[in-house]
Amino acid sequence: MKRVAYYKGCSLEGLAVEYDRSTRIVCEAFGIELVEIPDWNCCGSTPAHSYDPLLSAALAGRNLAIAADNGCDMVMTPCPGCLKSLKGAQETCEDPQQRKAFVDLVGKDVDGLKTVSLLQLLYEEVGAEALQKAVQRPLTGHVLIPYYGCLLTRPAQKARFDDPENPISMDRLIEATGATAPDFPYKTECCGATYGVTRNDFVGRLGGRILDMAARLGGEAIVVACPLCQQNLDMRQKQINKYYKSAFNLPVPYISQIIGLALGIDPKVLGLNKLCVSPRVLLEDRTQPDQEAQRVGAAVKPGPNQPGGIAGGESIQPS
Amino acid sequence: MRIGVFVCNCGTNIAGTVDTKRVASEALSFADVVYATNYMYTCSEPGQQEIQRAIGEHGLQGVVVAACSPRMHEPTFRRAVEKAGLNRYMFEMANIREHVSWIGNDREANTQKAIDLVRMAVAKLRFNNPLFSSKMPVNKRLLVIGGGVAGIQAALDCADGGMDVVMVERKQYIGGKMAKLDKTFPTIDCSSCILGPKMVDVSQKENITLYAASEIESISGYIGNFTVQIRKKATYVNWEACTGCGLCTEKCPSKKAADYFNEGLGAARAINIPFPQAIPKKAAIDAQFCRQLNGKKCGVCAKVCPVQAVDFEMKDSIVTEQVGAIIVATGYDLFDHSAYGEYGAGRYPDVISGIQYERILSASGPYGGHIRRPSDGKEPKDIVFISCVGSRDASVGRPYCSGICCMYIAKQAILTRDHLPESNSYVFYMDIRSPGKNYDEFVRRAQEEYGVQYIRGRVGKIYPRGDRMVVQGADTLLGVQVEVEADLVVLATGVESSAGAGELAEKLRISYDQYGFYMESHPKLRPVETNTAGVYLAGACQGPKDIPSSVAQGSAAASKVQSLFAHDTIETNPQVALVNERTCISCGKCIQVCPFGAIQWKELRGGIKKAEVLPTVCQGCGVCNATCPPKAIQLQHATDNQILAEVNELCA
Amino acid sequence: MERTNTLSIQQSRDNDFIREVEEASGQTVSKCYQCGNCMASCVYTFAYDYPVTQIMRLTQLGQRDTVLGSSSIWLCANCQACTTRCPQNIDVAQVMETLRVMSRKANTVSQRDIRVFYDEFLRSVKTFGRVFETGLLPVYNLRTKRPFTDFDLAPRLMWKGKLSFLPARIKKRKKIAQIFEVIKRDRFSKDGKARPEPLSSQTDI
Amino acid sequence: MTDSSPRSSAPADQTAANTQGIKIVGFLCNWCSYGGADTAGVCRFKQPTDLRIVRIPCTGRMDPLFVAKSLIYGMDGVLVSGCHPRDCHYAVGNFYARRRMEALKLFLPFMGIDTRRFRYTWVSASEGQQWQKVVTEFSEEIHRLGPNPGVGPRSGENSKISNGLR
Ligand SMILES: Cc1cc2nc3c(=O)[nH]c(=O)nc-3n(C[C@H](O)[C@H](O)[C@H](O)COP(=O)(O)OP(=O)(O)OC[C@H]3O[C@@H](n4cnc5c(N)ncnc54)[C@H](O)[C@@H]3O)c2cc1C
Ligand SMILES: Cc1cc2nc3c(=O)[nH]c(=O)nc-3n(C[C@H](O)[C@H](O)[C@H](O)COP(=O)(O)OP(=O)(O)OC[C@H]3O[C@@H](n4cnc5c(N)ncnc54)[C@H](O)[C@@H]3O)c2cc1C
Ligand code: SF4
Ligand code: SF4
Ligand code: SF4
Ligand code: SF4
Ligand code: SF4
Ligand code: SF4
Ligand code: SF4
Ligand code: SF4
Repeated sequence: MKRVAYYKGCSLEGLAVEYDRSTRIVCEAFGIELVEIPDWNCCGSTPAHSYDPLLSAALAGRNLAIAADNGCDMVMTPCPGCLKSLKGAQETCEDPQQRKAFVDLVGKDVDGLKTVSLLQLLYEEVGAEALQKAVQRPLTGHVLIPYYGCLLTRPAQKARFDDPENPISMDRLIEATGATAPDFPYKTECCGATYGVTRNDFVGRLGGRILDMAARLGGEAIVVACPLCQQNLDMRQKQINKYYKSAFNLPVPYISQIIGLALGIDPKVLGLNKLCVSPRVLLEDRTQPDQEAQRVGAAVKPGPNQPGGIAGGESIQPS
Repeated sequence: MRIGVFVCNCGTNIAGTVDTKRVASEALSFADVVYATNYMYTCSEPGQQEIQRAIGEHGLQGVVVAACSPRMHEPTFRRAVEKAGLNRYMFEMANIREHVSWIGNDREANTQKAIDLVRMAVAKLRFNNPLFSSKMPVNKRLLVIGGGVAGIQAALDCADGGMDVVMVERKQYIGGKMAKLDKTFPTIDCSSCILGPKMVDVSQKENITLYAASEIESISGYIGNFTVQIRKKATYVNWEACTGCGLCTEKCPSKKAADYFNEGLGAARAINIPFPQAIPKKAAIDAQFCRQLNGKKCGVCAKVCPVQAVDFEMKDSIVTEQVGAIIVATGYDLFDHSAYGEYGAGRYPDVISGIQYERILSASGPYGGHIRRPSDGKEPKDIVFISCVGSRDASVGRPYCSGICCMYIAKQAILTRDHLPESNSYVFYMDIRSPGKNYDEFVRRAQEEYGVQYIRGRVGKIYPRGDRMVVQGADTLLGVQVEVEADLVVLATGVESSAGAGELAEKLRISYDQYGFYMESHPKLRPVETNTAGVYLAGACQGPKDIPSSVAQGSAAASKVQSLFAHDTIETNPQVALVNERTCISCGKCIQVCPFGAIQWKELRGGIKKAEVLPTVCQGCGVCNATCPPKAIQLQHATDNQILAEVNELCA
Repeated sequence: MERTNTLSIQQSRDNDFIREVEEASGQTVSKCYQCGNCMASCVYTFAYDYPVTQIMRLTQLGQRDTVLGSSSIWLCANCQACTTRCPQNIDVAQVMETLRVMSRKANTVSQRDIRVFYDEFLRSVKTFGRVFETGLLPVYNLRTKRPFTDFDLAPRLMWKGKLSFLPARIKKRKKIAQIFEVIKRDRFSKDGKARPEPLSSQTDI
Repeated sequence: MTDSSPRSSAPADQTAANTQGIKIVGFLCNWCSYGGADTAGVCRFKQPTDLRIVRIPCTGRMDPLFVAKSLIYGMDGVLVSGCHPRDCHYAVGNFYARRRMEALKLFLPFMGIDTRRFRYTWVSASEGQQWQKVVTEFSEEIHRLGPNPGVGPRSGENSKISNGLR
C-alpha cells in the first residue's frame, strides 16, 4: 500500500468537507494510504505570501517538516492553492540565500519531499487504465466538463504536471469512467474564486464565462479539482446567475466524487448531497441507450454497491 | 643570418615621440643585425628602394621594418623584399606606431619599448624559414545544394557564365518555398510567373545537371577540388523514361496520400507530380501510401504507364561528382505552431499557418484559389492574422525576427480583400518590420487603402466558440483587452533553419549558429563566404530572408565562384601547420581539434599512421599546434620557437 | 503619477525601485518588450487601473508611487496566465506578487477591503493556526462596512453542515505565533530599507 | 579599482620605485584584439607603456605553457586577448582558448603564481576604447602587485626560456 502524507488544508475542514471525504474514500479504494499530517496548520494562502514570502514558506514548510518526520516522502493536497504554498516552501528551502532563514523558522529542510495534487496522484499513481478496470457503474452517456482551474498546472516550471494550456489528466480520468469530456477551452482560465468574498462582481463575470462555455458545450456538470473553484461555481452559482442574467443549473462535483460514483460508491457517502446545485442528473444511468427515454426524470436506480441512492437529492436544493 | 633593420620616422608620427635614431643604433647591437637605419617614410617608393638597395649591398638574408601595424603594410614590404630576391617570409615588422608612438607621450619609455619590439622581431626572424605557396588546379564545376530561388539564381548565373553546374535538390521538384507562394510582395506579382521561367531554364540549360529527389551523402576534398557523393532517392519511376503525362496519377487508387505541396490541405495520390509546373515534371511514388509497395496488390500505375516507367524494384543509388566550389542554398523551414498550446496547438482546423494560407490563395492550390476555411469549406468573413508566432519569442527558443512575415501578412491581407471584398482582416502585431524598398509603403497601403485593421498587441489565447474562433488579445495602444471572433486565423509562423541543416554543415565543415543557420565569414564584409574556402552561402539558409535578398545572395555567391573560376590554379597560403613525422606520436588529437578538418591520417610504410596536414585546407589557426602533446605539429611562421623567441627576448 | 500629458522621466524615474523589484522577484524587468500578452491573457484587465503590461512598463520607468499605489497589483489573483504566456519568459505573476509585498511594506495598499480581508485571514491563522471561515466573514464585513456580503449564502451552508461555530485550533499555536513574530521583526531589516511600519494597528496583523 | 591584497596598501613611492621595470606581455590574436590595439592607437587612446605585444594568428594558438613560462621566467603580467565568443575568425579557436585559459588559471597557484598576473579578455577590432581600458586596468593591477617574485631566476643567462617547450 502506498503511504502518502495528506495535507488537507483549511477549506476541506469547512466548506469543502465533501472533497475531503471523497478523496479519502477514492484513495482507499485504490490502495493509497493517506496519513493526515498531525496538527497541521494553515498554509497562509495568498494573504501570507503577499505579506512576506518567507511567512508563506514557513507556514507551509512546517507541515512538510511534520510529514517528513512521519516518514513520508510524498505529500498530497487536494487544494491547488495549498499545493502552491507547499511548493513555494520547497523552493524557498532550496534557495541558497533563504535556506538558513527557512530552516531556522521551520526546524528542518524539506527538499526531499515530492508534493503533488490529488489529481496528479490519481493520474500518475492510479492511472486512467486502472480506473477504467475498476469502474462498477459507468458514467456512459454523461457529458462532464473538465475544469482544472488556474493553478493546478501553472506555471509549468513549478507545477511540473500535465500541460499548462491544455491539460488532459482530468479528461482522461473522466473518460475512464465512461463519461464524455468535451474539449473545454477554459480548462485553466481563472474563475475569480479569490474574490469570492471581496469582489462579487468578478465572480459573476468570470464564473459566468466558465458556466456559459460549459453549457454551450452541452456539459451536464463541471468537474473540478479545487475547493475554491467548487465553492465559487457551485455555492455562488446563484449570485453568478444574478450578475450574468442567466439561469445556469450546472452541478459542480469534485473529480474524486465522480470517480467515487463510477466505482459504485454511495453518492451520499461521497458527499454529493453537500453540493449546492443538485447533482441528481449525474445519477441517471444511460448505459442502455434504448432505455434512456424511460429513465429520463425517473427515480435513480441504486447501483450495485449502494444501499439507497442519493437520499434527499431533492431536499438539498432549497429554492 | 644577416639581418637589416629599418626604423621608420613616419614623418613625425613616430619620430615625434620615439627616438628612431637611437632605436636603429641599439638594433645594430643585436645578434645577427648587420645593418640598421632610420628613414623618413619607409613605405614610400624611395623607402622601399632603400630596403632593396640595402639587401643587395649588405647581403641581407632577413629584414625587419619597425613602422606601422603589419595589418597595414606587411604585404607592401613583403613584396618589396621579394623584389630584391628574398623570400617574402624572411621579413618581420615591429609595430612602433599604433602600439607605441600613438599611445604614449613619454619619449624615453616609448623609445625603450620600440627597442624591445625591434629586438623581439629580430629574435623571431632568426627562426624564420622561407615558405613557398603551391599552385593547385581548379576544377571549374560548381555544386549547388538546394534548388530554391537562391540556388536557382546562383546556378543560372554560373551556367550563363559558361560553367558546369550540378544542382542537388532533396525534394522531387525545384523552386523551394517560392514555388508554393501565390503572389509576392511588394509588387504582388505572381510567384510562378516570375519563378517558372527560371525553373524551366534550369531544366533546359545543357551545362546544368539536376539531381532532384537527391541528397548529399558525403563531401571530401577542398577548394578547387571537392569530391561529392550524391544519394539519388528511389522514386520508383524511371525518370529517363517518364514523360510527365500524369496518366498514372489519374488512375492511382490510393487517393489519400499526404499532400505535402499543399501543406496538408488537400489529398494527393500515391504516385504524383506535385504541381503542374513542377520541374522536373516527373512522377514519383510516395512509398508510404502506395498499395503495391506495402504488400498489397495494385500495380495500376505500372499498367497504365505508356512508357513503362514505373519500377517498384528501384533502390537508392549513389553518384559521384567532382566540383571545384559549392554553393549552399538549402533555405529554411517553418516553425511548427503546435508548440503554442494557447493557440490550440494545431488542434483547430481553422487556425492555419501563413504558408497554408498561401496555398489557399493560390489558383493552383487545394481550393482552386477560392478562399475557404478548411473545417467546413465556408468563405470566411472575419480573418485574423497573428504575427511573430515562433519568432521573437524566447519562450519557444526563437528570439529572432523572421523578417518576412510582417510583409507577407500585409500581402495576404491585401489579397484577401481582393478575393473577398466583403471580408474584414485584422492583424495583431508587435512591431512592423518593413525596411526594404517600397516595403513600408506597402504595409501602409494595406492599412490605408485596403482597410486592414492593425491591432498593436499579442494574442493570449485562441479558442472555439460555436463555429467561430475567438481571438483574445490586447490593444496595448489603448491598454485594453480585445476580442475578435474570426472564421479563420492565420498564424505568421516563423522561419527556422532547414531540417537537417546541422548534418549538412558537418559534411561541409562549415559552422552554423545556435538556431541552425549557416555562419558567414564576416557579417558585413564576407556575407556569402564561409570559413571553409570554396564553400559559399545563398538565401535563407544563412538567416531569414525574403526573395529579393535571397536572389541577391544567389548572384553574389555566383560571382564569388566566378572570380575563383577565373583562375586556372589557386595559390595556397604557406602559413599552415606542418607535422614532424619523427616526433608525431599518432595520438590523433590534432585531427579532433582542427576546426576545418585539415588534418588526416597518412599511412607510412609498415602501416604506421602519422598525422598529415592538407595545406590547401588548413587555415592556419594553430589550434592543433597548441594541442599536440609532443609539439610535433607546428604552425609555419608562428612556430613555438618563433613565439618563444619573442617572449624570451623580453624576459632577458 | 498623475495622468498628465508630460512625464518628466528623469525626475520621476527611481532606479532603486527597478533594482528592488528585480532583486526581490528574481525577474529582469527590462526583458519586457511590451507585447501585451500578459494583458491579453489576464482576465482581470477589465478591473485594473493599469493593465499588467503597463505595470511592467511603469516599473521599467521606475515609477514607484504609481505602481505601488495601483489597484491592479491588488486585484491580481495570481492566476499565472501571464507567466505561462510571456514570450520573454518573465514570471509576471511573481513581479505582481513582489509589488504587493512592497506595497504592503510601503503602506500604499490601494484596496483597503482586500487588505482587511487578508489581515483578518492572517489574524485567524496566527490565533488558531488555521482559518476560521465562519468567524472571518462577519469580522471582514464589519470592518469593510458591508455587513450583508454573502448573507444569502449562510443559511444554505449551515443546512449543509459546512459552517462550524467553533474555530478549529491546532495544538502548537505558539509555534505559529512565533513564526509570525519573527517574520514581523525581520521584515524590514532584510532589505535594509527602513520604511515606516504602518502605524495603525488596525491594518496590521 | 579596489584590491584587497596587502600589496595594494604599499606606500605610493615604494610602488613607483619598485615598478620601474615592470614587464607585461600580451598575446593578441591577429584578427580581433591586435586590430583593436591598432584601433586604439589610431584613435590616440593613451595607454601605459609596459605592455609588449606578440601577434598570434588566433587565441586557439595559445599554448598555456607560453603563459606559464613567461611568468616563471620573469614577466610581471601576461595578457591574452582574442575575439569575442562566436566571432572567432577560425570559428572556434577562442573556445579552445577559453577552456585552456580557464584550466590554466586553476593551475597557476600551484606554481606559486598569483592568478591576478594573468588575464584573458575579449576585444574586437573595433573596440579601441575597450582595449585602452583593458590595458590600463591590467597595467595598474600589475603595478599594484609589483614585480613578479617569480619562481625561476629573474635575470642573467638562466632566465632564457629554452626554445622549444620541452
Ligand atoms: C507564407 C510565406 C509567404 C512569403 N511571401 C513572400 C513574398 O511575397 N515575397 C518575398 O520576397 N518573400 C516571401 N516569402 C519568403 C520566401 O519564401 C523566401 O525568401 C525564399 O523562399 C527563400 O529562398 P531560398 O532559396 O533561400 O530557400 P527555399 O525556398 O527554402 O529553398 C531551399 C531549397 O533547398 C532544398 N533543400 C533543403 N535542404 C536540402 C538538403 N539538405 N539537400 C538538398 N536540398 C535541400 C529545399 O527542398 C528547397 O527546395 C514568403 C515566405 C512565406 C513562408
Ligand atoms: C549614421 C549612420 C550609421 C550607420 N551605421 C551602420 C552600421 O553600424 N552598420 C551598417 O551595416 N550600416 C550602417 N550604416 C549604413 C551604411 O553607411 C551604408 O549601408 C553603406 O555605407 C552603403 O555603402 P555604399 O557603398 O552603397 O554607399 P556610400 O557609402 O554612400 O558610398 C557611395 C560613394 O559614391 C560616391 N559617389 C556618389 N555619387 C557619385 C558620382 N556621381 N560620381 C562618383 N562618385 C560618387 C560617394 O562620394 C561615396 O563615396 C549607417 C548609416 C548611417 C547614416
Ligand atoms: S510514370 Fe508514366 S504515366 Fe506516370 S507521368 Fe510518367 S510517363 Fe506518365
Ligand atoms: S501501385 Fe501504388 S502508386 Fe501505383 S497505382 Fe497502385 S497505389 Fe498508386
Ligand atoms: S517580420 Fe514581423 S511578424 Fe515576422 S517575426 Fe519579425 S516582427 Fe514578427
Ligand atoms: S526609417 Fe530608420 S529609424 Fe525609422 S523605422 Fe526605418 S530603419 Fe527604423
Ligand atoms: S592550423 Fe588550424 S586549420 Fe591548420 S591544421 Fe592546425 S588546426 Fe587545422
Ligand atoms: S597531435 Fe601531434 S602527436 Fe598527436 S597525431 Fe597530431 S601531430 Fe601527431
Ligand atoms: S507578456 Fe511578458 S513581454 Fe509581454 S508585455 Fe507582458 S511581461 Fe512584457
Ligand atoms: S497572475 Fe495576476 S496579472 Fe497575471 S494574469 Fe493572473 S491575475 Fe492577471
